[in-house]
Amino acid sequence: MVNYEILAHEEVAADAKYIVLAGKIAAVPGQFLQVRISETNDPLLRRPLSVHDCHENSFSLLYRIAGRGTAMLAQKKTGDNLNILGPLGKGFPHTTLPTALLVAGGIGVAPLFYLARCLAEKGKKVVFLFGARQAEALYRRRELAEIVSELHLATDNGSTGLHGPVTELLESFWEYQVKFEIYACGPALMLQEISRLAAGHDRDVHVSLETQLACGVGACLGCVVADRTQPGKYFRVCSEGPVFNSKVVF
Amino acid sequence: MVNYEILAHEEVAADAKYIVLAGKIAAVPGQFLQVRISETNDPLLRRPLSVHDCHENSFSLLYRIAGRGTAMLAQKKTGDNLNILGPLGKGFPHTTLPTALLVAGGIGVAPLFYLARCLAEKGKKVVFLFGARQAEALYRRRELAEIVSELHLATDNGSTGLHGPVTELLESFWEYQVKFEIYACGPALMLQEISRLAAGHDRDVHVSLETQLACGVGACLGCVVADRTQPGKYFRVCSEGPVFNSKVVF
Amino acid sequence: MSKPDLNVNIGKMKLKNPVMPASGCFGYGEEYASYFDLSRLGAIVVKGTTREPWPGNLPPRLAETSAGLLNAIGLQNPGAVEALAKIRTLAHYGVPVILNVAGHSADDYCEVIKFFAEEKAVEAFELNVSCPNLTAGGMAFGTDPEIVYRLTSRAKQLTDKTLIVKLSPNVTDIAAVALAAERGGADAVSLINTLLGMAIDISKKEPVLANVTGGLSGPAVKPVALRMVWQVSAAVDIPVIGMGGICCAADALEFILAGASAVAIGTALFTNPLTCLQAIDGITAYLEENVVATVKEIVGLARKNQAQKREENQCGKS
Amino acid sequence: MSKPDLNVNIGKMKLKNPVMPASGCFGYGEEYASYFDLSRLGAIVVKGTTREPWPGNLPPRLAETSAGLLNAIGLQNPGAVEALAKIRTLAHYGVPVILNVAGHSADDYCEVIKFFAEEKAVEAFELNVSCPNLTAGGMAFGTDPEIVYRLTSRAKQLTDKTLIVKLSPNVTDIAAVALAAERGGADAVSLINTLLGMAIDISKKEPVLANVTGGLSGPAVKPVALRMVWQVSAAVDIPVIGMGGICCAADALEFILAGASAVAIGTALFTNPLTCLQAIDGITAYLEENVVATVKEIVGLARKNQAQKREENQCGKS
Ligand SMILES: Cc1cc2nc3c(=O)[nH]c(=O)nc-3n(C[C@H](O)[C@H](O)[C@H](O)COP(=O)(O)OP(=O)(O)OC[C@H]3O[C@@H](n4cnc5c(N)ncnc54)[C@H](O)[C@@H]3O)c2cc1C
Ligand SMILES: Cc1cc2nc3c(=O)[nH]c(=O)nc-3n(C[C@H](O)[C@H](O)[C@H](O)COP(=O)(O)OP(=O)(O)OC[C@H]3O[C@@H](n4cnc5c(N)ncnc54)[C@H](O)[C@@H]3O)c2cc1C
Ligand SMILES: Cc1cc2nc3c(=O)[nH]c(=O)nc-3n(C[C@H](O)[C@H](O)[C@H](O)COP(=O)(O)O)c2cc1C
Ligand SMILES: Cc1cc2nc3c(=O)[nH]c(=O)nc-3n(C[C@H](O)[C@H](O)[C@H](O)COP(=O)(O)O)c2cc1C
Ligand code: FES
Ligand code: FES
Repeated sequence: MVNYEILAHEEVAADAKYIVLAGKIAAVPGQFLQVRISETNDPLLRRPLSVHDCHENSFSLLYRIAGRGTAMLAQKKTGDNLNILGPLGKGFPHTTLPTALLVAGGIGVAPLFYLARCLAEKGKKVVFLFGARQAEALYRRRELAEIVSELHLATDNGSTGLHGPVTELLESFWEYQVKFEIYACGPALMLQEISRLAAGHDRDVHVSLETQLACGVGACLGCVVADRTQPGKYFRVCSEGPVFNSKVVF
Repeated sequence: MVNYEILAHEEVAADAKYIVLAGKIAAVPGQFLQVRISETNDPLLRRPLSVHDCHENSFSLLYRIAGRGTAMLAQKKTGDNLNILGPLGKGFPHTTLPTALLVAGGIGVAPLFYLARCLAEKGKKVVFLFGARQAEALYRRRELAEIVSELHLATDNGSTGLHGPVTELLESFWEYQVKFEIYACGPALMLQEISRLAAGHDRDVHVSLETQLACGVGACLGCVVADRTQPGKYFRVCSEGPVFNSKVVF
Repeated sequence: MSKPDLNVNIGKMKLKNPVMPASGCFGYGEEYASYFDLSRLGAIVVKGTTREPWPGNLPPRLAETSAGLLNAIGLQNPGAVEALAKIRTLAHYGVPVILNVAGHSADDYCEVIKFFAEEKAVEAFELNVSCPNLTAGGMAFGTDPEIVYRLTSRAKQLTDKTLIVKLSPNVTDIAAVALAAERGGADAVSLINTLLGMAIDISKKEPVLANVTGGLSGPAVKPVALRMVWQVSAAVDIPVIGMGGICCAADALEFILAGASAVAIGTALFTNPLTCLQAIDGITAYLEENVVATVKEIVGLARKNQAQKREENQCGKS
Repeated sequence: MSKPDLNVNIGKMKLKNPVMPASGCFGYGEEYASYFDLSRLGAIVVKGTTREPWPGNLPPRLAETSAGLLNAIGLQNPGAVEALAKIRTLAHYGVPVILNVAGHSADDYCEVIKFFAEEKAVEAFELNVSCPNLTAGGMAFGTDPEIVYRLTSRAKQLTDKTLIVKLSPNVTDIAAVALAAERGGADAVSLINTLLGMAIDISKKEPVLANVTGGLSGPAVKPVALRMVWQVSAAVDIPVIGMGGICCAADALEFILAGASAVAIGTALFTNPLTCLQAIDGITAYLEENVVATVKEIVGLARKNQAQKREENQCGKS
């Protein structure tokens, strides 16, 4: 639980903001932070936000204004402090393969951005498939383009890139000659579809899930998803995830 | 229920702030405003603050940071809006006498400041007795000095003015030759003492009371004080007050 | 598409929309009349009224809590005669007036009903058998189904007007009390009244309220109120008026989807006197967005959806 | 002046201070061990534990409400064998461990107690007869004083360890249930467990929780919890462990002044894992400011002050 000063807080779209905080955190890609929104009891719970990027003396978050809590967060100003618990959870697993395919849907880009940077810095080839409803929701795609090897875009309304779901972009890659690791984050339905497609090609995907959290540290058992391999067993998204192998959760 | 923009928001002491709002309100001295502190449900209730002063296109509040709500209010910045219900309540009654004695204890100066200005503008002689724990809590006494005919100070620690309670300042005035009206606002014990002293000289005092409010408009019956003249009867501080004749409430 | 139909019926009352202020939070209407047009309300519920004037409890009567309010007003009211005068001035709004009836004993309640029985200005009685700031033999009146049954039957014999019984949430089994009211002849039940609570002043080292305990209302209690509306509307066949912590249209819709035919708004008025109007407008907008013609269609819809889902799951399992 | 004495006794347990985490909000301690030094706690209360592993309810299990949290975990736990292994790792903190015991039937509870009866790592049992997310014959276990009495007596015969009964707030008369527990041989009662509540998703038009209803906790429930601690501590002679919405030292002190000998903190940990420590420090500071030597002296002080005030008023009147 540490207070971090807000160095910058910018709109990246009408419904999303990017926030830079002063300080060092030891986070691996895929981990998240529990952000306190208010010092009062309403909203009561912290809000989980992924580590979006990390630098020497600062780190950043990217969030969509989804409801009351994030709307209140959007009001915070440069110089204000943000009380944060974390980094929490298990991040994306390492890969020994030279190529990684990252698939983001909308705000799902949040944790994948940091993953992309880390993989690129390790010399991996990063192919990034990024889909959203419309061009505006392809958050921070310009900054992303500078990091990744390939960036393929798709929008539901065709305003940018492929006119269709991001999963269509995937198709050509199944025939790819080289082996590659797949990481995905986005709406539950998108993750489910990717997992289904991947399973068809006997591949698994590292998916980052979102559920309602309370404690964020594994103590309350509130955030669970079913373990598909063991009936009656559950995983805690906050502490055993938020990243899971698609085969065990879908 | 109107939003007013904050034009200025200044510290007047370590524990008190002065806030100027843009807009016109039709308030008489002694009336108060129900100020919304938060858009969330915590704190739930509005906070009552007296009209401290009124100008052509602005008005002001003076408040002590007494707890959580006022502490949150103190965080608001110039340019922010304040949602306000009011003016509410009955103000100080008019006087036909040429002289008025105003007695304030600490933050009790809040409504009396505006009363002093209005009485002075009507050509009345305004004698102001102002007491507090220490000099710092004689809030806005310099601005007050410019309005009133006489300003007498008292502090519990002797740091300014008389070393003693403000009620001691009163003593010399009972022998005063001219008739005068008495208005008072401050801690309950101070008001009680003034009322007792005044009653001893067969005088009454217009006292402004504070109780915990909810609705602020007379609907909930939560804010009552006992009517000393009729057992089992109560006055609503918010709508039948906050100003009462000392004889009926003490 | 034409405007959605917000009409609901509660007993013999026809309300043009399902939103009303909650008793005790709206006096006899006069205080809020300058804030908005009362004729837009579905109904007006006035303060708990007794035959003779009641002084109420000693102050302090209020304490703010996290997202809640404790009150121990103790049913201060001017008595039936003065209440009637005030209620008559509401007639020109053309909105049904519901009289919240209070007393110490069954006889007390009956006296009030007799007094207003022939009075056109009052369309319905709401028997407040649940005020936590009063006790009858140690335990609040409305916690015993048998007593509620008997009081309701007696009241029913005294009047043809719509009879509503307001239930206490301070019970193990609220559905049992609701069923007792229904059996006694109630045309509707309303719930919840306040939850019994308290606060302590740690610097004075004594209870904040002179009455020691008070009734908790406001958003803090909404989850409990909603659960009780869900349970009661499953148990009874008469309409349910839901309340407890409603602050906006979304809250009101939760109650309606849970099974309430109408809703009442109390504590939220203190923060925002326009809450009732905003709830009416918000319900209208919701029906339009969801292409639903009448509010009646969504009463209890969450229960129906839930039952369907459960059935599907059961099928899947077997 | 020397440091105030924060010791309290609960049954055979000697706690060095009256603050502990609440069951189900602290797992088996392991998750919070990296956030603060667990040895500073008065006691550690672990998750509700059954003889065999329990899967718990389907998700979604959580819903946030105004100043509150709804949960329907459904007592997911790894069963007695794995729980024991986890509890043994807590031994080096030197803090008494209280095992929260759960089950579907009286036999279930007894199985758990037998399993741990000779186990040094556990100093006390807390019978959770009040989980709102489980039902026994339609109504939760802990709502019937007679059942609570019988279960407590049976448990008492199986163990010499301190026996605490955790009470449900979803009852008309919590003091009656507390008295039944006392009569059955409980060394202490703890309260409150969660209030039964629910939330509805108005866009999906169905309950938010898969279990439909859930237990409400957090600051929203504090006034109700405090009132119940007040009522129960007046009724029983055994110590009361108070909980429900405690977020800071001031909240904890309200419970102690109301009559709680110790307090537990649950939901607040999710926002601030250091709440227990801050409460301990704040209680110490309060005792110093008020020049009170031991925390025991202020247990129930608000009641004593209130009784005295009432007496004075009575004298004044007569
Ligand atoms: C591990 C993790 C990492 C996350 N990382 C990010 C991120 O980097 N950027 C980002 O924009 N969002 C992220 N989210 C989602 C984010 O936490 C929610 O959008 C946020 O909590 C909503 O809060 P609110 O008060 O604004 O909305 P609320 O008013 O609480 O809810 C608005 C809507 O969002 C839903 N919701 C609430 N909480 C969650 C949740 N935890 N997960 C999913 N839906 C929720 C509600 O059911 C409701 O439909 C992450 C979630 C998790 C679990
Ligand atoms: C008609 C009226 C006019 C007022 N005018 C002013 C003013 O001009 N300037 C000013 O500084 N204050 C004024 N007050 C008092 C002010 O409303 C309270 O100080 C404020 O509501 C405290 O809110 P809080 O959240 O900061 O404190 P809380 O945390 O709510 O409480 C802090 C302390 O103040 C007490 N308190 C809470 N509400 C009230 C209340 N309504 N009256 C008295 N004590 C209370 C609490 O019991 C507690 O001891 C006025 C009160 C009334 C009723
Ligand atoms: C100040 C106050 C006074 C109340 N007086 C009454 C009353 O006279 N009769 C009654 O039946 N309910 C009374 N209630 C209960 C409300 O009508 C309502 O049932 C309860 O407050 C829950 O709704 P809310 O959370 O919207 O306020 C009162 C509530 C408050 C806050
Ligand atoms: C997520 C969660 C899980 C809980 N699990 C248990 C449990 O296993 N056994 C139990 O007796 N109480 C359980 N409780 C109830 C708490 O121990 C406590 O009684 C209640 O939450 C009120 O305290 P609080 O407001 O401080 O959280 C649980 C509460 C929460 C929020
Ligand atoms: S949020 Fe508490 S266990 Fe995951
Ligand atoms: S605050 Fe409601 S009547 Fe005065």
